[in-house]
Amino acid sequence: MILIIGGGIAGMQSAIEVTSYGLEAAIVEKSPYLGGNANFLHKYFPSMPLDCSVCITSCIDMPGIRKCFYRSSIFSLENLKIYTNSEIKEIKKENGKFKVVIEKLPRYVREDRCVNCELCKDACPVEVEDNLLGKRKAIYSYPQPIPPVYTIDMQACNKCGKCKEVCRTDAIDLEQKPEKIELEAEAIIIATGFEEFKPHDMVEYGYGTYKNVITQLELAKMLKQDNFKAEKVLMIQCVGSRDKRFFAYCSKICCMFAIKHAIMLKEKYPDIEIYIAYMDIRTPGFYEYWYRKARELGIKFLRSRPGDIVENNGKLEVYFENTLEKKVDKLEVDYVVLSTALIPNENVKRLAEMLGLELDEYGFILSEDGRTNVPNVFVAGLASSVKDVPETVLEAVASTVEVIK
Amino acid sequence: MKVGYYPGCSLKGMEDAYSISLISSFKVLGIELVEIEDWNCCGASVIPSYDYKFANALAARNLALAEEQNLRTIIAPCSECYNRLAYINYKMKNDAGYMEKMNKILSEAGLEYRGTVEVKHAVDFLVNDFGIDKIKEKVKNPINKKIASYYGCLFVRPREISVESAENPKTMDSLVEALGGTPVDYDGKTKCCGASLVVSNEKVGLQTIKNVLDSIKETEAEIIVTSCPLCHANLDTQQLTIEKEFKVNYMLPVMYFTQLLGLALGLSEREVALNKNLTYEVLKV
Amino acid sequence: MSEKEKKKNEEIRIGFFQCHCGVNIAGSVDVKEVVEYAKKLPNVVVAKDHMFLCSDPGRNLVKEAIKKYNLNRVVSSHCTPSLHQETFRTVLKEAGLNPFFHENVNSREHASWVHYRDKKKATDKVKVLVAGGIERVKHHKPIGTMRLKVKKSVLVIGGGPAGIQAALDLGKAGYKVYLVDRRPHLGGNMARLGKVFPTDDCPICILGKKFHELRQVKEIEVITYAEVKELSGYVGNYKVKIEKKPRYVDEEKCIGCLTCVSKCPVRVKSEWYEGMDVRPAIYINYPAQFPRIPVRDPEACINCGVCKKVCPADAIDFDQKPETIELEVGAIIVATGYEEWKPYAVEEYGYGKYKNVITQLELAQMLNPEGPTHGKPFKPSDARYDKKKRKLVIEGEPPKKYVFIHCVGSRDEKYFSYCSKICCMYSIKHAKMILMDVDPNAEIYLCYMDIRAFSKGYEEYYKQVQKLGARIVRGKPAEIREDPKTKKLYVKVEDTLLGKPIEIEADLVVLASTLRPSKGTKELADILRITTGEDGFLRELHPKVGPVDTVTAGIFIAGAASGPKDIPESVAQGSAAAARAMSLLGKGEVEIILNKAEVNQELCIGCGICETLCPYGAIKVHETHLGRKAKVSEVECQGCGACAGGCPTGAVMRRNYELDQMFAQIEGILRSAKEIFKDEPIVLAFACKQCAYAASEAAGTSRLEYPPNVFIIRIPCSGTIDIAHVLKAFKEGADVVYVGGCEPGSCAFVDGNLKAEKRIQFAKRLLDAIGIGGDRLEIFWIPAPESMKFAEVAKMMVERAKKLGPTPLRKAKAVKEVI
Amino acid sequence: MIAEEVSKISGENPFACFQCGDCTGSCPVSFAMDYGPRRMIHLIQLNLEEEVLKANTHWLCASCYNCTYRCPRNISFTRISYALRNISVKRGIYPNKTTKIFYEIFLDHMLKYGRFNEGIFVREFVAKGGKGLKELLRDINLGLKLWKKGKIPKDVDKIDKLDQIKKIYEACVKEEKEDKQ
Repeated sequence: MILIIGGGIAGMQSAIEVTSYGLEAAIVEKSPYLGGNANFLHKYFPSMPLDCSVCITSCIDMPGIRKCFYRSSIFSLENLKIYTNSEIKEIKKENGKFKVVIEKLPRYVREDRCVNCELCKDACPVEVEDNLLGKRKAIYSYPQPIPPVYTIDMQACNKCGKCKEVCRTDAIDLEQKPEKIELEAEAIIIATGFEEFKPHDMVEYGYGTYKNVITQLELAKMLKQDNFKAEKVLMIQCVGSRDKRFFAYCSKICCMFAIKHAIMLKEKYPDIEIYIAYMDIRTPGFYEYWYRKARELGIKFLRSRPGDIVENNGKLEVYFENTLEKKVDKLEVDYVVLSTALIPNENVKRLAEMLGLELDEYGFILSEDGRTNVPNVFVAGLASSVKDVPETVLEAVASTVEVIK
Repeated sequence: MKVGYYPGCSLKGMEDAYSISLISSFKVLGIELVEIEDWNCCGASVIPSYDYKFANALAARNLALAEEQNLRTIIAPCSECYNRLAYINYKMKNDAGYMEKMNKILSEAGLEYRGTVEVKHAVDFLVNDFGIDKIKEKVKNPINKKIASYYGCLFVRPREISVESAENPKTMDSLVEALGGTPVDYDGKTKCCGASLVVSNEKVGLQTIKNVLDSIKETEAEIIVTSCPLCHANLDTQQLTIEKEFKVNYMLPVMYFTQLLGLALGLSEREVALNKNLTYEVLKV
Repeated sequence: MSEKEKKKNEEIRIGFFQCHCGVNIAGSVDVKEVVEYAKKLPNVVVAKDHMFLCSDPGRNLVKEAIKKYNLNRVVSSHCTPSLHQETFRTVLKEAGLNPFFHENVNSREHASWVHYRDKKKATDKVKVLVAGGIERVKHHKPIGTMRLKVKKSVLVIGGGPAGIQAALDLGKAGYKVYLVDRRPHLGGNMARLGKVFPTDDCPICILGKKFHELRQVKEIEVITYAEVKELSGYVGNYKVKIEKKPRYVDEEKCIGCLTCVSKCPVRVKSEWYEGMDVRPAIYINYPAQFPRIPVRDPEACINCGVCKKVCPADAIDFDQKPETIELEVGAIIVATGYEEWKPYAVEEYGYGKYKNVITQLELAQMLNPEGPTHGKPFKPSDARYDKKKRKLVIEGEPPKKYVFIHCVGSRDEKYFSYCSKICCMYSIKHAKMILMDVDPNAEIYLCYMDIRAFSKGYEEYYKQVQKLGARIVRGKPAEIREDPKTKKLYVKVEDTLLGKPIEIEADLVVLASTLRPSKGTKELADILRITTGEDGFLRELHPKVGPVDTVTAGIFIAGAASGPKDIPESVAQGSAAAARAMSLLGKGEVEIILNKAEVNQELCIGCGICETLCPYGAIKVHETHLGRKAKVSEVECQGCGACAGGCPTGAVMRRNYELDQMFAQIEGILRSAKEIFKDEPIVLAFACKQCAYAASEAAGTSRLEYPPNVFIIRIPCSGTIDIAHVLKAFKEGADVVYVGGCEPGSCAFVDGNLKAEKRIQFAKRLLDAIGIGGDRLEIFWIPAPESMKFAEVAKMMVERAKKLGPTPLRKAKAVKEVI
Repeated sequence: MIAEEVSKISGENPFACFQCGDCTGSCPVSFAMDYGPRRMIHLIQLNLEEEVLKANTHWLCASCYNCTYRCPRNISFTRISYALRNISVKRGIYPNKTTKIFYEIFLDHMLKYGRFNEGIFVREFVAKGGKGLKELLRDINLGLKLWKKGKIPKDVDKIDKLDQIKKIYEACVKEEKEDKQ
């Protein structure tokens, strides 16, 4: 049995690969649904035209052809168990095997009964703001969710029982309790993915202070919900990355990230003015075509690292040196989007302690060809370094070789 | 052999030495030049600066006339004319939308261009179409001198109309070699002569010409050959001004490649209007 | 209806099941009315509805009904087939029926979700779709599966880091591996480097370790100096012909003493060292080479016979001939790598004209400790071949001032518009090597446009070279001038941060030239029937979901053959390709569902059109005793149906999308639509399931409304479309017909969409000619995520139908057979 | 928007430029320019119309196409220069009096003769004050030489179908107006 920690793209791809050899596998995902950050990224480079973010895994009859999670085969893989809403509590090594205790938190909806019919959602009277999904009810699910069932957010729920009334499959179970599950794994694949650095500490950009200073991931979310309106936008690259004060490494995919968003905005609103402040545009290989396209569409690139942002009458004033003009300048924009550093998931540290994994100075897992310093513990995806989706998929496939060895 | 001919204003004006030598030397080679009837100015660099579209339409008119007069190939000896005509010809042939746009304007004057004409520079025609070997056969007085071929810009650039590399052109050198001369290699071969800057911004213009002359001077060449009236005027006519302005001494005789060709083919200096060059006297020294 | 057909129809017993999907369907569709409507249709034995058909009770309902009513056909009406078609096919299978006797009507994404404001219209639409489905299912035929034995052996082409990794992974897992390289040895370009970034490891040491492993694994057979010439067969069972070039040294006998090499009197330029050194006529390329067997260059050889004389093993054989090796393998991994472009074309830099302008790979040879000067750079203008010593001697001072130029040929529309990805890093690496190992006082200028140091540890590496004192100039140099006497070079560049042109003096100018797919990549791609992109590199199936797969099943790509890559990425790709090959071959057999093309031998006239249409070479015309007939290789066929759409006699068909099945569905839909929608315009759409149909599903999920009188038929690829389908639709009374396909370049079946476009253009002219009007037919590119576009197109086509009015055919009392 | 105006006239997309500076390094007259071609394009990208039109860059461009030939993004600054001059001329902006006189005479010849008459030009140029006294005195010597060599033509060279030129000109002017509306 192979335990896969994290149900994002790397985890899902690993699961598909591992099970294709007839091995047993289990995914443990801490959020209620699979997909990881992919659920919120809206659209993906590098395929042209952009793929939708949920089109990312394979299907049964034609492996390799683009398919949605929605139409995914992952749920029907016989050798795969999926534990969502679950956390790793304990890992012990015994006789060359890993004894793992996971805690499955209550969803308050029975996965075996819910048919994702939406009746409960319509009945629920509580509405809350979710920082990733926007407005949602206390009983909610993701778009095209895996598993295709609802979840109750108990912190928001007022226990009115309306959902229970309307549910025709009797799936609501408000009394559900956390469940302890014990697993025995021969190998572990860590696919915990990344988080976006929130630059509260970079006072000069006023993130957290000014409402319209946002991060790329926040922009992606707004684009997905289609509620982004602006006339002038400035994107700032390398916020927190390539910066000795925070993270000295280059986050690799933020240039493409920003260019992708800029192109999407420009194609949707041709009159929008978009500036990208950069030090070096890093669009290696065939990504260069995207850079060219962005330039040709009239997105303006400023070689600069803005120094200061001030809010004035609802507009943001950005002070910067245009290094190609050797001139200090000021720009007034509606939104500033920060391409912040991508950093390892917070859970990595805890896992590392449990397993005795070596981490690098930034908290990424040290690895070689997907192997870590601990035998039979492997890593896939952004847990070891920043990667784009193709590389993540590639690594997930490649590390299977190590696993089955 | 008959071939269409677009002389351009300069060859009809100050630089008639070029057209005289062109016609006479081509005659020796058995090439008859048929002038496009009622051709108009190509617009040079001034009309495009004034109104880009009008300038392009002017060039297109000449192409339409050539087509109407059944001239399949036309030779433009002036690099500026060649550049304007060849580029518009290229653009119209390769961009159907542009062809339509231009024809809409031409139709106001009762003209149409369908894209059947080929525009060639005189050097290109001579070397690549007529053939170096045929010229070699007819050389009577080999010019045994070190000769710097000056190509200028507009014959080799932009890429769309150039028949050879702009960084390392060869056609004129191969012609020089065929006529018995020794071609010299230098950096300024395709550096700009300053074009009409001498008129619009004299200071910069003269500096640019000087750069070219300096780089030729280094090679110890004895003669400069040119293939464009503007280059010629700048290097020849302005050489004296520069010598005065910058207190330098070049003493570099400049002649058209057609003049060199004519001399090699056995024509007299008068037949190729050599005395019309301002640096003619230098040659005598 | 003939007696025979009648009888056949009577035997057909259809069960119809309508799902409520909670309120998702029942909320805006009167399910009871639909059930009543279905009950009245011919051959329907039973019609029922259920709250959640996909749930266990729902599935049981179907299963029991099949048994109870002795059903032999099932139509279920619920969500889109992409979601639950498989579910109900499985139900049929469990109930003992062939799964393909099922038809899925999409009453959610195509009706209840998009017409939720108008319950009547939504119900009407479902009825029409149900009529189509019931008519269609009558013509369904059983489709079987096929099990295919596969060979547990793999051919790996290319012995660089990617190929070696793939071979080792496979070999260690017990697969037979043939590792083929066209060079006389393995190692690829990696073996030519002195160090690799960002760890500054020694590549020869890494390779040495790998070579050792290669020798240990018995399953790996290394075939060097050989090229793939021919391929036949199909996934799991490929037959490959390989030509082994004569080495003139017997590989079995040679003991690798290299006496022949040291005694050979000839010296010619060494290709391996990029002309930076000389080699004998019988030579090895590098000391640690594997296999350590020399090769004789017959063109350079003066046939003096010294080598023969000195060879202690009698291994030299001047009469060796090319040899053809035939292999049988289950899968192939292509790892042919890259080569450096020689930038003669960028004339302003004078490469080839000025001796001291070299490329980074050439500099790498100078910096290679194993190389000609043991890691000491020199000015090529100082190098001279000494006839006596029979080697290259360097006279003069080593270079002091270097200018490195990035992006030579790459990121340049005139040459190659892609970025070569790793040149920034190896330029930095070389600068670092010079400053650390050769001369800390060297002046090195890096002229760049963007420094692309993006992967783990790269940015830090860049910082190191800055600290070492390399001078970083942002600007693309315009031209280089050489002083003919001193051979010094002058590089003119605008320092864009300074805002003015400067001139830098240099002893050596090093160009970071473009990386190109290695020579022969295109030819190999043609042999293997895989595709290359515009840029000449091999094309992966999909950058995200199939980064090492190709359009041909069982053939994988790895490493820089599919685009510039650094070594870690190449190695990862090698592993990934090995993993993909193993998961394909691991079970020893593959099961193939035969929903593919088939040829009716009676109808086939052997015209061969299908053969030209198939992007996979899966259909071929053979000579048979009945004359020339086409035949489908079911294992190679991918089921796109492009052949069927183009067959003039209807002999070729795509199973489950056969002409009578499609006709029945068209007829069913339109007959019912004319009856129910009466005078309203009727629009029929054929949607490719990869894109346009997926877009229609997305439109459903997003509740995008469009007029209800658009009826969508799902096809495997827009290339499946047949002009007959279109004509049939018009004949049955459609006012407007359109086809939705994938955008050019993104067709899952290479170019089915373009084939469809051609057919539609032709059909438009045909319609013009017969008086129906080409305006009534269109083709659109509707990518999967573009639900908005889907809705928009639907609206537009209904508007057009309104504008054009009913077709003449619809008004006509009797329609002449047009087909 | 200056960028769009330029793009419309020249057919070039200034936004495609990624600021490598190859053009400026290649330009034979960049030494005398306010901004090199690269910075000029950058200013156009940033839509700084005033600064763009104030610069002497496009007036100094000798239209040698060296930048065009080498540009990695296939942009022609030469054609952009032409476009900038077009825009300037329409707004009555000239770098100096000489250029203005030069252009006006040239256009006049175009419409009056269909060709450019150098002999008449020299006369008109001097008469309109195209040359200062100092240069004039210096050039008298040169003029005499040219005259002696028979290089100054006396005849007027004129085409037959002048109306065609006029009609073409009017068509261009008309289109321009329509475009504006």
